[in-house]
Amino acid sequence: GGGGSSTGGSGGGSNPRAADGTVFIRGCEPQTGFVPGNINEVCGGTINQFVFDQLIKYNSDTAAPELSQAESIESPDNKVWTIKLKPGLKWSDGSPVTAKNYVDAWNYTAYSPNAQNGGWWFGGVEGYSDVATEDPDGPDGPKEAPKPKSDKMSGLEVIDDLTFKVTLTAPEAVFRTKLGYTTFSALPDAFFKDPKAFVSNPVTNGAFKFVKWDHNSQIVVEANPDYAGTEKPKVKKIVYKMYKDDDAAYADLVSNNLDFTELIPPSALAGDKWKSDLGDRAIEGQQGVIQTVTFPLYDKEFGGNADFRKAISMAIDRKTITEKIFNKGRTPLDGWISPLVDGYKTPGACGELCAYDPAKAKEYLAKAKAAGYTPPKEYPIWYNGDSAHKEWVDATANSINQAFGPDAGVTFVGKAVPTFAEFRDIITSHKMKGLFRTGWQMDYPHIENFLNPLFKTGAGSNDGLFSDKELDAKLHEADTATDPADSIAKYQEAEAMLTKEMNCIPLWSFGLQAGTSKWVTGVKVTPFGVLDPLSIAIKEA
Amino acid sequence: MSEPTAAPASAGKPRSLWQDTWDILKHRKIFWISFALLIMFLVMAAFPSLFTSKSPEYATLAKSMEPPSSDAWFGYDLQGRDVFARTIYGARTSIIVGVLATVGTVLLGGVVGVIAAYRGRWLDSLLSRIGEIFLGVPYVLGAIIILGSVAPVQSNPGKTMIMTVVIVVLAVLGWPVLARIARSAVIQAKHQDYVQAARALGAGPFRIVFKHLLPNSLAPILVYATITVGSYIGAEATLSLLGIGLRTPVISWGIAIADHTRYIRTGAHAMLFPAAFLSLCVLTFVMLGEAVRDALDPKLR
Amino acid sequence: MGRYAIRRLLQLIPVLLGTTFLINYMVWQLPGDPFAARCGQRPCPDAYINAMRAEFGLDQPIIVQYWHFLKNLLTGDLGVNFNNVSVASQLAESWPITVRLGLMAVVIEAVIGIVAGVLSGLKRGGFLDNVITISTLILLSLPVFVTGFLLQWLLGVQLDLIRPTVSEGAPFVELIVPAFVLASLNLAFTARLTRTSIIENRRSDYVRTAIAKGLSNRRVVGVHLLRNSLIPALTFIGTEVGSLMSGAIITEGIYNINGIGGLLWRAVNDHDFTIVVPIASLLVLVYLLANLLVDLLYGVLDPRIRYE
Amino acid sequence: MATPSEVVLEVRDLVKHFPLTQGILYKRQVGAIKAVDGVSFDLRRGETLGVVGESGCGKSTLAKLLMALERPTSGKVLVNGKDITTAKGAELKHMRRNIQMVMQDPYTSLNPRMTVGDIVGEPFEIHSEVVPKGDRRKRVQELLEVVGLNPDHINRYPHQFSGGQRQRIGIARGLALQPEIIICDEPVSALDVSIQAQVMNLLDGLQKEFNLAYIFIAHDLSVVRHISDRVAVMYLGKMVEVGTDNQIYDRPSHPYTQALLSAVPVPDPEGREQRERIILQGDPPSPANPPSGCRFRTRCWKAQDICAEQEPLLEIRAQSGDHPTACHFAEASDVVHVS
Amino acid sequence: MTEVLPESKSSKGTYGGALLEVDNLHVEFHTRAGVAKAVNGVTYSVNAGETLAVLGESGSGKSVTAQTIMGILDMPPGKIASGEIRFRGTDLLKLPEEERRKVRGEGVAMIFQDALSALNPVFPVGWQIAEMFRIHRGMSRADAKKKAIELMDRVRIPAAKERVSDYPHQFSGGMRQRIMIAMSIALDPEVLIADEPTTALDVTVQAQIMELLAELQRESNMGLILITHDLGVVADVADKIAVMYGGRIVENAEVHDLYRNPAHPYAKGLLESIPRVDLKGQELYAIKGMPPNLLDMPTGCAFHPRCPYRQEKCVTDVPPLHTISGTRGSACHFWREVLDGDAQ
Ligand SMILES: Nc1ncnc2c1ncn2[C@@H]1O[C@H](COP(=O)(O)OP(=O)(O)OP(=O)(O)O)[C@@H](O)[C@H]1O
Ligand SMILES: Nc1ncnc2c1ncn2[C@@H]1O[C@H](COP(=O)(O)OP(=O)(O)OP(=O)(O)O)[C@@H](O)[C@H]1O
Ligand SMILES: [Mg+2]
Ligand SMILES: [Mg+2]
Repeated sequence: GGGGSSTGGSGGGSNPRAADGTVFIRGCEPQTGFVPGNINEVCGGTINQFVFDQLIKYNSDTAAPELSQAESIESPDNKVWTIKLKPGLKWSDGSPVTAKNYVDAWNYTAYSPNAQNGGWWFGGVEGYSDVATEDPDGPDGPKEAPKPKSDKMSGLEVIDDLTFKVTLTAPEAVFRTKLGYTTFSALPDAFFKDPKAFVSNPVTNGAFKFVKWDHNSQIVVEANPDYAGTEKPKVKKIVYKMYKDDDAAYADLVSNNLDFTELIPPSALAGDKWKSDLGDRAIEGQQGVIQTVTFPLYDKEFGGNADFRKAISMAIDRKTITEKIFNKGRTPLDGWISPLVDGYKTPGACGELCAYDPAKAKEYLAKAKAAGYTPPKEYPIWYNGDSAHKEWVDATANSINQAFGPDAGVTFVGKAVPTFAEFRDIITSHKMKGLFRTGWQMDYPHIENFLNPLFKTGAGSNDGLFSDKELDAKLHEADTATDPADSIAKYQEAEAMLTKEMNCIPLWSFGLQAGTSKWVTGVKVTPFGVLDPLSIAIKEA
Repeated sequence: MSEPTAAPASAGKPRSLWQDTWDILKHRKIFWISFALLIMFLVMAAFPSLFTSKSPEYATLAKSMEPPSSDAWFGYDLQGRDVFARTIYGARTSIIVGVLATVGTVLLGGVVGVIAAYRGRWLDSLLSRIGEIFLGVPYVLGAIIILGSVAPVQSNPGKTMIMTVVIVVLAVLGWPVLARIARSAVIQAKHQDYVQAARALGAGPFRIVFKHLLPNSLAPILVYATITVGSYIGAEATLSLLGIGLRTPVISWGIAIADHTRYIRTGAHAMLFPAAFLSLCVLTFVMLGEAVRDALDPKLR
Repeated sequence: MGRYAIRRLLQLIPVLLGTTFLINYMVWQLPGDPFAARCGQRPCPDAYINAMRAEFGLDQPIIVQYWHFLKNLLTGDLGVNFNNVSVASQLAESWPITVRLGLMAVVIEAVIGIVAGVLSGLKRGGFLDNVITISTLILLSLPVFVTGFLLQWLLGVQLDLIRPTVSEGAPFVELIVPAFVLASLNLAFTARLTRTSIIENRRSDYVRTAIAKGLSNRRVVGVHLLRNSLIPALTFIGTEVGSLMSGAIITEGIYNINGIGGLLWRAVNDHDFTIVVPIASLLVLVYLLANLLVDLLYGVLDPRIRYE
Repeated sequence: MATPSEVVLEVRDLVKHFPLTQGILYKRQVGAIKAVDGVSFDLRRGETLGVVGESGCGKSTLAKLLMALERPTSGKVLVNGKDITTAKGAELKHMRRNIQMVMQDPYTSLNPRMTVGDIVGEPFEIHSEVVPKGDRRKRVQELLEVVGLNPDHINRYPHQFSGGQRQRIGIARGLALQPEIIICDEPVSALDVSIQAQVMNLLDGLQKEFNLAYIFIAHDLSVVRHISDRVAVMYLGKMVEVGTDNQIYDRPSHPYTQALLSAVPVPDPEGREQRERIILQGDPPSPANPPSGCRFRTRCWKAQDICAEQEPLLEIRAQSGDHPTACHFAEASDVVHVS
Repeated sequence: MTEVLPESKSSKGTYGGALLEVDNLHVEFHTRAGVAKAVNGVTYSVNAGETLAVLGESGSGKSVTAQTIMGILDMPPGKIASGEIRFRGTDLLKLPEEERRKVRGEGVAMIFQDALSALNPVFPVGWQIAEMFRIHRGMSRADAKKKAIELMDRVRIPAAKERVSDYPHQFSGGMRQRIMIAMSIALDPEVLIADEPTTALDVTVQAQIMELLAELQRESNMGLILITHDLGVVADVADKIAVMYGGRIVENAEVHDLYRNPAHPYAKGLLESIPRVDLKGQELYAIKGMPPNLLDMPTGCAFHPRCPYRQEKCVTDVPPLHTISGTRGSACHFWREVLDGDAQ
């Protein structure tokens, strides 16, 4: 390509990116830095995927798990897993990637005094309870958690340099699929020498290696020349440029100052403007994220009864909302599972309860009232005001109000909690008074990930305190089933059981709208909605 | 020695500053134009249903962002609600917030400014420094903190509560500027001989402040206050945008603007009409303030 | 004047202590646990929350926390934020940008506002006066995000005259449009205040003297009238400096400027008080200094105002 | 006329120093502007005391002290035997019914945003016991008539009146409470001769009618002579010469008085070339730092060493004849006849 | 000035006719209440080296006439309805603004009553004086400052060198007025208009200022228009007197003639109002009534409502300015009676 020196600007045929092989993609400031076991949010997760490889990875088209650093992952009973690494993998400091790196990393993450927020992922590994202790009266209480008995999980065992064995407390069909999640990364020996320094200057083993991090501004990574993967990076450098505002990023994308964003703002989605703005630079797809609203079952007044909850579900015109508010950027859901994952089926488990039917909705409402439930006059739908939920929440509330008609005796209103922090605080302290926005971004593409964390009694993200013994039993069956297909079938049965209480209303699954500048080509987006860093290439001028 | 020198003034009933101001205002075109507009806005705020029969809440999502038509003069907004109806109904909140917050600012700032100027010395320093504390706290931070602690969302505050808190926030964070203006105007007036003359007559502080100082320092306060009404209506929109100001179910111009700015490329009408009303309203207040200020100027009599 | 400046500087100390304590206190009153939300839809492990709380001293009473804050401040150590990034380094990065942006906004506000105010004051009631009044009022009533967004699309994307966002390091030219957006709100105030004082002073005796001296109209207005009419506008601008620095949240967002406003906004949203408090204190300090500067400037502009 | 010997106002050693302060945290006093520096005199019922002196010599400050608008540094002001400087609250308010003031500047001493009716009626509102509410308006109109203003103009604003008329409004306000003493601080210096004559006639007439005592401050000596029974000459915060009008004008004995009198232009062009005139050199010294000894010595053509060393007291001296004067070298001489 | 009046520079001070002539000037103010006729046909002139005193009641149009000469009248509301102002024979009112500007300061200069408000409070006095040289003469800052110091010396400001950088408020009233004078004589104007230069000052300072003006006039032979209502000052310095009433000149006279025997009842009344020692204890003579309302001028002679000589004719006919002798004139139908002193 020609060596144009101007960044940005749309003039000229020479490709300014060609000169130094650098591309600019939209990013945001990670909260916790680069330690994989401590990452639990998108900003850090995305960039971490560029620099760390896991045992497996997910195909960017089909989301199917494929081996990455692992040469094989085998288990006879889904309980004891033997994992073999590919030979010749290297850290960016030159040291080899070993089985010990994995075992040390997992132990470190799980050990509760290390306070890694991904520690619970190892809850199924034998000996987890020895390394992680709970605070008896919660973080607000005066008592402190006792010191764990050990700092090593008994279920992890290094066999040789490239092999280690994982023993679970119970069979887990999805264990293999989970291993692509960031928390299951290895950590180099360098990390243990100085964990603090690693946070902002990691030694990595992925396709790209870390260069620098200018806080709140950008993170720069460059292609790892020693990368052992089959597919090699096609660009020399990626600048992960942080934007505070989606519209700003989009404006930069349109004027070719930015090469990739996976967030097209509503302003551009409206009227399909983005397609005319971007032309063939627009990318559409799906991602494993669903939007739901959940009832606070712990609250008598707002929890309502099953008929009331079903009435609401049937009063939501998902189709019009996805068309008008999201410009078809979302797809109506008729189940609780993302269409992208193993175990998804059509028609969904929700069936007619997720179909818009004002007449039926009214009927159910009447039934609910007849059964003795009087909804409050004003019924809020809560969301966090610091990101773009207002539009759809308002539309949802309007839809329900109109379906129920003016004399339903209850009015639905969208209400914002200013910040996500506050929002989560109210949710986790179980003080929600009204429906609240919930959503699930899959950690790995499997039906299990949409059920266990959300609906099991006492599960971490069971925000509405939903509890159904039968469902728990069914899920347990599915978890421990050794045959993957059988397991999936059981999960599907479990999903169908959700229609009984309708504690959580599925709304829609996320489409993917991304765009590129005119300087790059070949861009693929993973099912997690982030750039596949290996796919991006600079156009020949 | 009794020939009249200027235009004859009847010696009938006693007149006051305010009556005379009114007499002058009566003859000014600009006053009547802005007054008519103000009345229109006030009627709109009080009886929105006179202007439109449509409901501002009723949403037909299918009509989302439809442009103006004979059916809906201002078109439909994102939620498929009638923009005209929402603009009309929005007047109430916007004007109440703008005006009450300004009134609060003027009262709070005026009282502090007058006291600081009148008493002077350490009290002046103290009040001025306190004002600086309030001005120094970043606006948005202050807003979040006050909104968050006075009307926490968990308490599920109602319409009136939210409005009250927004008004309080604007006034509490805005008064020091007015206090400064009032202070310097009063200090200027304070050194005039007529204040000394009143003291020589035995007038108490109350009388001096209300009869002598305030009427003579009103002009700059008025100018600032009328512009402030406008900037508060705008500020309300900004708070809404940040998610900490007014919110549904309240209907206001600010919310309408905040909600639809991003859609300006596909449906400018949803934002432009409320924005136009907002600008017109601001203009009305400023023109009115200007007219009153002119009329209060005794030299023009 | 020097003495006065010193006295005012000394007065800064209690004000600053008061403000920082107030901010400290209020910030901790905000609902929402800063660490509860750091694990997305999932609740964070208790161990994590406990460790973080202990690390940042959130388990101690406010007074103690404030004391620590002060102690660290005096030793020049601002610590790290909840993301474990040095607060000082973040401030060091954003602060110059914010100052540049804020100062440019002040300059734009002052220059355009004063010129507009002078013109409309001189042509009171005329066409130009009305045009200026109406246009500044429209700018005033349009919220910043509208102006910012419109200009970004119009100039940045549609006409391709500017970069839609400000690039790394925030060079001067790229900040012009954002600074204008930031200044646009206050233009109306500055213009109207200037207009009023121009109208007042235009009839004054010294202006007559200047004309009688045989000076050109331009010199009469530009030298003699202007300097006497600046004080009200200056006072206003002085009080607004603080809000220009911190109120840039939206403008910074729109133009993706890595400044204090955005830092503050994010910190507030994350309830990351380790950084909110120092930023707020810094802003207060700047505001107070700006005020002091304006007060001292009075003395320069108008020698009748003397501070001993 | 009542007995002329009845003293209504006694001033004793009145001193007013405006402090000059300095300091950062604690202000300490580094000096003082000696605006009034030891003034004593008596005023009898029905009498007019003229006070003359250069601009800035402390005339207005003296007036304000008498009105208790400023707190004196030391000294006493007895109004009918009671000290007004220490009076407070209701007592002060009550005392003010007996002593009133007409301000120097008719343009700034009337609130531009009050009607004449309000301005003249204000004393009645403050001292509500004087006139019942219903009669106030009538009373105000009577007052306007007394000072020669059209009572129909009660609803006008000050700026609608000429300077002379404004001054009358001020006088009407001063008269409202029927005080015994009126202090006139340069009531005519802003007016032109024809109006000045009207105002002076008015003051004269009122004095005769109500037996008022005036303190009449001015720097126009012919005006003072016309109206005063006694005249006091001030220089830099001190009285330098006191006497009846004839004593001062015909036999001035203090050099400053002589210079002042000689500077008065005579409205008669005949023989103007021959007129002898003492033109004082330089400006008056700063009251913050007055010269030692005699304060006038820096501009005095008679000054000798003793003037710098010893402060001349205000006393009757051999050469000065019949009235007190504060000059070591006092010498009566007829400088010029002020018409 | 050089373009318009090429001969003027060389012939400075030797101009034959009257240096400055105001001819039948009419000025009105358009206010909300109506049209105020502030100046109704004023005619006066001044020659080199001559002092013309303009006397008259407050509001009679003295200052407005002076402002019109200087071109500093507020327009609007002011409006020059008709008349000419000739400087060295050229009508200033017809000159383009740029030429007019050059006459200000160099040809005609002015001193205002209140020096504190007339001096710009925010610039040092030296700077304000030096500005004259910098703008009109194109001098450098340093040279102009030197000239300013010289001028301040000339008007006898003590320690001029140290005080050039002081601000107006740091000077006493008399010194300010002297600075004002220094500024106005900076370019050696041919005519100096002094609008009540000493009204705000006390007698001792007034004497100093009048002395100074007389001296300057002697040195540079300039024409002086002195506006005042201090009859003492007029008697001291004036050569000619113009008495104004209601926007008109009602009497023109040599100074001695006027004081000896005024020919207009207003001028007479004015002189009689002066307090006199021999009349102490008696009521002063005061002209009855009030100044005329400019919005609603009395018909005929403007002074008739207050005039002791009033007759029918005065109510109906405007008296012309009768020539009494030479330069003397009176705008009274009954000037003879006034001169004889018998009122009817
Ligand atoms: N509030 C004050 N603070 C400080 N100095 C003051 C104050 N008031 C008056 N002075 C000073 O006291 C001195 C006397 O002032 P005063 O007003 O009494 O003079 P005056 O004789 O009335 O002069 P004029 O004839 O100009 O009215 C002046 O030097 C003045 O500057
Ligand atoms: N801007 C104006 N608008 C309306 N009327 C004005 C204006 N300026 C002056 N006048 C009127 O013109 C008349 C003449 O005023 P002018 O100032 O010439 O009086 P003067 O003779 O100088 O009086 P003085 O002795 O008080 O200075 C006055 O009645 C005044 O009210
Ligand atoms: Mg005085
Ligand atoms: Mg005048």
